[in-house]
Amino acid sequence: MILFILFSTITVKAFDTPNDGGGSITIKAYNVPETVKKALVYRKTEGDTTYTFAGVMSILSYRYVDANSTIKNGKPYYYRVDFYFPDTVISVESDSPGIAYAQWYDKTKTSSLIFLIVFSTLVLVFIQLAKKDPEGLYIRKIPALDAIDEAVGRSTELGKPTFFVHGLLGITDAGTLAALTILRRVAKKVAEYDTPILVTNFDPIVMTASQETVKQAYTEAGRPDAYNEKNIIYLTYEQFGYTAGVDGLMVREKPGAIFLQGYFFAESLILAETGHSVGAIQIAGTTAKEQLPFFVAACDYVLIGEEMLAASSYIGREPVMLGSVKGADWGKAFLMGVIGIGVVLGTVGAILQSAGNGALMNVFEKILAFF
Amino acid sequence: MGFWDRFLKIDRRWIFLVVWIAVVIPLIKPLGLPTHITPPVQKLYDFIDDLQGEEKAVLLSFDFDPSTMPELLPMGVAIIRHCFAKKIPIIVYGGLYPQGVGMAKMAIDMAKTDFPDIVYGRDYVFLGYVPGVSLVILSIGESIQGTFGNDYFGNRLDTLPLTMSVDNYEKIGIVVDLSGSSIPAAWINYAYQRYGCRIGCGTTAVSAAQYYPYLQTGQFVGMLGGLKGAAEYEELLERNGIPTGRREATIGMDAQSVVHLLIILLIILGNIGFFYVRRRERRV
Amino acid sequence: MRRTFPLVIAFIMGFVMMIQYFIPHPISQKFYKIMVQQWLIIISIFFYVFAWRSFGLYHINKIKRRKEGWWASVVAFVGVFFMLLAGFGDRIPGFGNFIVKYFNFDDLYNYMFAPLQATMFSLLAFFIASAAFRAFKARTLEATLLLVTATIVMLGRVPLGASLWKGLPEVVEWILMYPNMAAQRGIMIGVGLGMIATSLKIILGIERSYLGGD
Amino acid sequence: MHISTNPWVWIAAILTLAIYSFLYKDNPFYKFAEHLFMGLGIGYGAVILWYNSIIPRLWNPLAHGTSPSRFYLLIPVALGLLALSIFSRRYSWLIKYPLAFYMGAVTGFSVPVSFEAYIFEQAQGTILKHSMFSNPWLGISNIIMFIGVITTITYFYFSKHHKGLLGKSARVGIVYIMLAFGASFGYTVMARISLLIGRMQFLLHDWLGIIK
Repeated sequence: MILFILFSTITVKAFDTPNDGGGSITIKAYNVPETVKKALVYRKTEGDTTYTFAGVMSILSYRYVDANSTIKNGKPYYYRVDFYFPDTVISVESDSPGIAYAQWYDKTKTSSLIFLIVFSTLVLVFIQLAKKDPEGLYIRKIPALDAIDEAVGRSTELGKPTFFVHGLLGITDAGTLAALTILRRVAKKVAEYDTPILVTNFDPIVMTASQETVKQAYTEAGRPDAYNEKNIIYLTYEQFGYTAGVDGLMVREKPGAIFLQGYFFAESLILAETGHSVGAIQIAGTTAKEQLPFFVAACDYVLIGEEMLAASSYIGREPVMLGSVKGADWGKAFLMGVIGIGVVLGTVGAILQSAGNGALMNVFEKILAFF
Repeated sequence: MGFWDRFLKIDRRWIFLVVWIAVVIPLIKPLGLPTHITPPVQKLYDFIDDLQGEEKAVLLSFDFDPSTMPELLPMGVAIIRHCFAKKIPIIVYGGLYPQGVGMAKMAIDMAKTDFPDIVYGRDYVFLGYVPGVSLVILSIGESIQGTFGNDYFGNRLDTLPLTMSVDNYEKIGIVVDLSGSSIPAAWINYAYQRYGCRIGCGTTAVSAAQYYPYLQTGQFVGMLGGLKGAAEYEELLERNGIPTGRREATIGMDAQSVVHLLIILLIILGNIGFFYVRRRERRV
Repeated sequence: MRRTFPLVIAFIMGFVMMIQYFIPHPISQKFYKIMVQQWLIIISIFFYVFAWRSFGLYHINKIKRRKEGWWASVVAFVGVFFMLLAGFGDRIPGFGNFIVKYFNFDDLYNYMFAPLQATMFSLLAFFIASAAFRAFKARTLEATLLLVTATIVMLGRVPLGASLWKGLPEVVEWILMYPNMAAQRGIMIGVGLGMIATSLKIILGIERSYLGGD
Repeated sequence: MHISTNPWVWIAAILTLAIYSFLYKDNPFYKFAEHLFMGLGIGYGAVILWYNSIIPRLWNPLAHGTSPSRFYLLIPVALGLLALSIFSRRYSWLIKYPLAFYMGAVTGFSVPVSFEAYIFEQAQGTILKHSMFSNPWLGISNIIMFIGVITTITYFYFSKHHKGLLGKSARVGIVYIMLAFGASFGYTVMARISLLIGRMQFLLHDWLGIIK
C-alpha cells in the first residue's frame, strides 16, 4: 500500500532544455519523497528495445540534463528514472517523450537585452540632443585635463622633451582609445610649443594609430613639417621589457612632462617612481582600478577610471562625444534607481516577511532574478 | 636645515638599502611566526577536497610568468600535491599565455617527487599553449580534445584515459586559475557565465583586493591571495598529513612581516617630520 | 569607399557579434567560434610586422648614426638573434643537435628571460617603500584616510599583525569586503558603462580614432 | 656555502644584479640588460607567434586539412595582408578594412559580456538580500557598502555641477575611493615584497648557496 502511494505520486517529465543550441533534454522528477537515496536516469529512443544508462540525477534539485552527444534534435527520447529507497527501488517512466530543439533566443539573457536597448537608446538620444543644442551640455571640470597645457608648457620652459607612455592593452580597450584622444591634445600642444615628444608603444596596432594621431595633431597645429615618425617608437612585446625600456629612456632623456595613459598592470609604479625621480610633472590616466592607488601616490594628476573615458570626450568637445557622456550618466541614474528600489523592497520585504507577509519579498525576488 | 628637513628629503637610495637589508636578514635567519587560515583559502581547499571520488577533474591553469612566480608557483605546487594525494584527477594547463607553460612544468616537477604512484594520463594530464586567450576558455567548453588536440608531450588527447572521459566543463569540478592579472575575470566571464563551471583563483596579493567582489557574489569558490594564501594552503596540507616539500611560501612570510613593519615605520616617521616642519613653518 | 565602407564593416561585425550572444542556436555558435577562434587571431598575426619594423628601424638608425650608446642597440639585436636561434635553430641541418644541447629554448627562457622579468618586477618592492614614504603625508582628510587604511591593511596582512591584536585580520577583511569593495564596485560600474558607451560609439561609427582620425 | 657551477645560473645572477644596479643610478650594465631584455622580448614573441598561431591556426589546416571549408581561412589572411598596405603611400587607407573588421567584432562581443561582468553582477551584489540582514552587524556593513557604491557612482557623474546633494554625495564617494586606494596599496605591499624575496632566494640559494 505504501509502495503504491509512492509509486503513484512520483512523476517524471522529459522536455527540451530551454535556451540552448539543442542536443539536450532535461528530465525532472516531481513529488519525490525525501527518503530517496539516489536516482539513476535511463534513456531509449525509437528502435531501441531496452533502456540504456544516461546518468545520475541530483537528489537535491531532482533534475538531470541529458546532453549526451548521441541526442539528435527533433527525435523523441523516452526516459525512465530508478529511485533508490532504503528498502526498495521504484522505476518511473516519463509520461511523454522529450524532443530536443535548438532555440533562436536565450530567454535567460532578456535582462541584458533590455538594459542594452535602454542604454543604447539613452546614448543615441543624448547624442541627437547634443547635436541640436551643443551649448546646453555641461560637463564638469576635470582638473587633470587642464593640467595638460601646464605640463607641456613647463616642460618647454625647461627645454625638456615630453613623454607619452601608452598602456599595455590593445586598440580594442576603451582606455586605449581615450589615451589616443589625449595624445592628440598633447601632441597639438607640443607642436605649438615646438618641443620634442616621444611616444612609446607596447601594441603594434596602437603604434600605427598613434603615428596617425600625432601626424594629424601636428597638421592641426600648422606644423606638419615638424612631425617625425621616428618619435613614435615600438619597444618590445614583453611587459617588463617595456618597463625596462621606458625607464631607461626616462633617465637618459630626462623629460619635463610624462603622460602615462592607458591600461597598466604592475609596471605602473615602476614607471611613475622613475618618472618622479627625474623631476617630471606626471599626468596618469587609467581604467585599471588596481593600479590607481599607485598613480595617485606617485603622479601629480590622475584621471580616475571613467574620468579618463569622459576626458577624451571632453577634449574633443564634439557634441556627439559629450552626448554619449550624458547618456552614460543617465545609465548610471537608471542603475542607481534599480539598485535603490531593490534595496528598499529588500529591506521592507525582509521586515514584512519576519512579520508574516511574504508578498513583497516575492516582488523583490523577481527583481533580483532580473539581473 | 634641521634633522627633519633633511630626513624628509633623504635620498631614496637609503630607503632602498634598508628595504634590502630587511628582506635578506629574515631569509638567512627565519623567525618562525605562526600561520592563520582565512576563509577564502579554507573554502577553496574544502571544495577541491570534496571532489575526491566525484569523477570530476580539477583544471589548474597557470596564467602567470616568472615575474609573479614567487607568489603563484607555491600555490600551483600545493594544489597539485593536494590532488595527487587525494587522487583527484587534475589537468595542468600551461595557461592562456605562452609564458605559463614553463611555470606549470616546474610546478609538476616539484610536486610529483613525493607521489611515486601517480600515473601520467590517468591521474594528470599536462596541456600546452594554444593561442586565443578568452577564445580558448570558450573552446574548452565545447571540447578539450578539439581545442588542444595533443598534450604538452605530443600525445593525442583521445589516447589518454583522463582526457577521454573529461572533455569539457561538464566533467570539470573546478577551474583554478593562477594569475596576477585580469585573467581570472575572463574565466568568470566565459567559463562560469557561459558554461556554469565553478572557478577558484590563486592570485597575487595585489589582485586579491580586486577580486573580493567576485568572491562575495560567489563567482569565485575561494581564493588564495599572495604568498600568505600559499602559506595557508601549505599549512592546510600539513595539517591533513599531505607531504608539502620545501615550504617556500611559509619561509617567505617572515621577511614579509619585517618589511611591512619597516614601511609602516617609514610612513610614521615621514608624518612626524611632516607635522614638525609644518608647525615650525606656521610659527614663522 | 575609403571612409564609409570600413565603418559599415565595423557596424555589421559589431552588431552581429553582439546579437549572437543572445542566440543559442548552433548556427550562431558556429559563427562565433569561427570568428573568435580563427579569423580574428589570423588577422592579428599580420600586425606584428609593424612592431618588428619599428623596432628594427629605431635600433638600426641608432647604430648607423653611432648615437651615444649605440652599442646597446647591437645588444638588442643580439637578444632577438638568441631567441630566434634557440626557437628555430634545431631545424638547421647539422647544427640542430648542438643548439638543442647547449642553447635550448627552455634554458634561454629560464635563465635569461625569466630572471630579467622577475627582477624588473621586484624593483617594485623598493619603489613601493619610497613612494609610501614620500606620498603618504596627512595633508588632507582624503590623504589621511589613504595612509591610515594602507597602514592598517599592511599590518593586518602579515602574521605579526595578528600577534599584536587578534582582531586585526578581521578588521582588514572587513575593510576589504565592505568599504573597499563598495568603491571598487562603483568604479567598475562607471568604467563598465563608459566602456559600453565607447563600444556603442565604435559600432555606430561615431568613435573612429582607431582608424587614425578622419 | 655552495656556489653554483652552472654557467646558466651565473648568467641569470649577473643579469639580476645588472637590473638592480639601476636602483643606484643608470649605468652601462643596466643599459645592457635592458636592451638584451627588449631584444629577447621581440624574439620570444616571434617564436611563440610562429609555433602557436601561424603553424596550428593557419599552416596546418591549409596544408594538411581536408575539409573544403578550410579555404575560408584565406579571407582573414587577405584582410591581414591589407594591413600591410600601410607601407605604401597610395594604398595605406586599405588598413582601415582589417582594423574596422577587428574592432567591430571584438567590441561587439565584449558589449554583452561587459554588461554581465561589470554591471549586472556588481549591481546585484549591492542590492541587499534578506540573508544580508541575518545579524545586525552584517546589516550595517551592507548598508555601508550600499552607500559607498551609490556615492562612488555619483562621483563619476559628469554632466551636472557637483553642488548640493550631488556634491555632498560625490564628496562621500571620494572618501570611499581614497579608503579603497589605501586598502589596495596596503594589500599590494605584500606581493611586491614576495617578488623581492623570490629574487633574493635565487641569489642566496640557487647562486651563492648561502641559505638552504
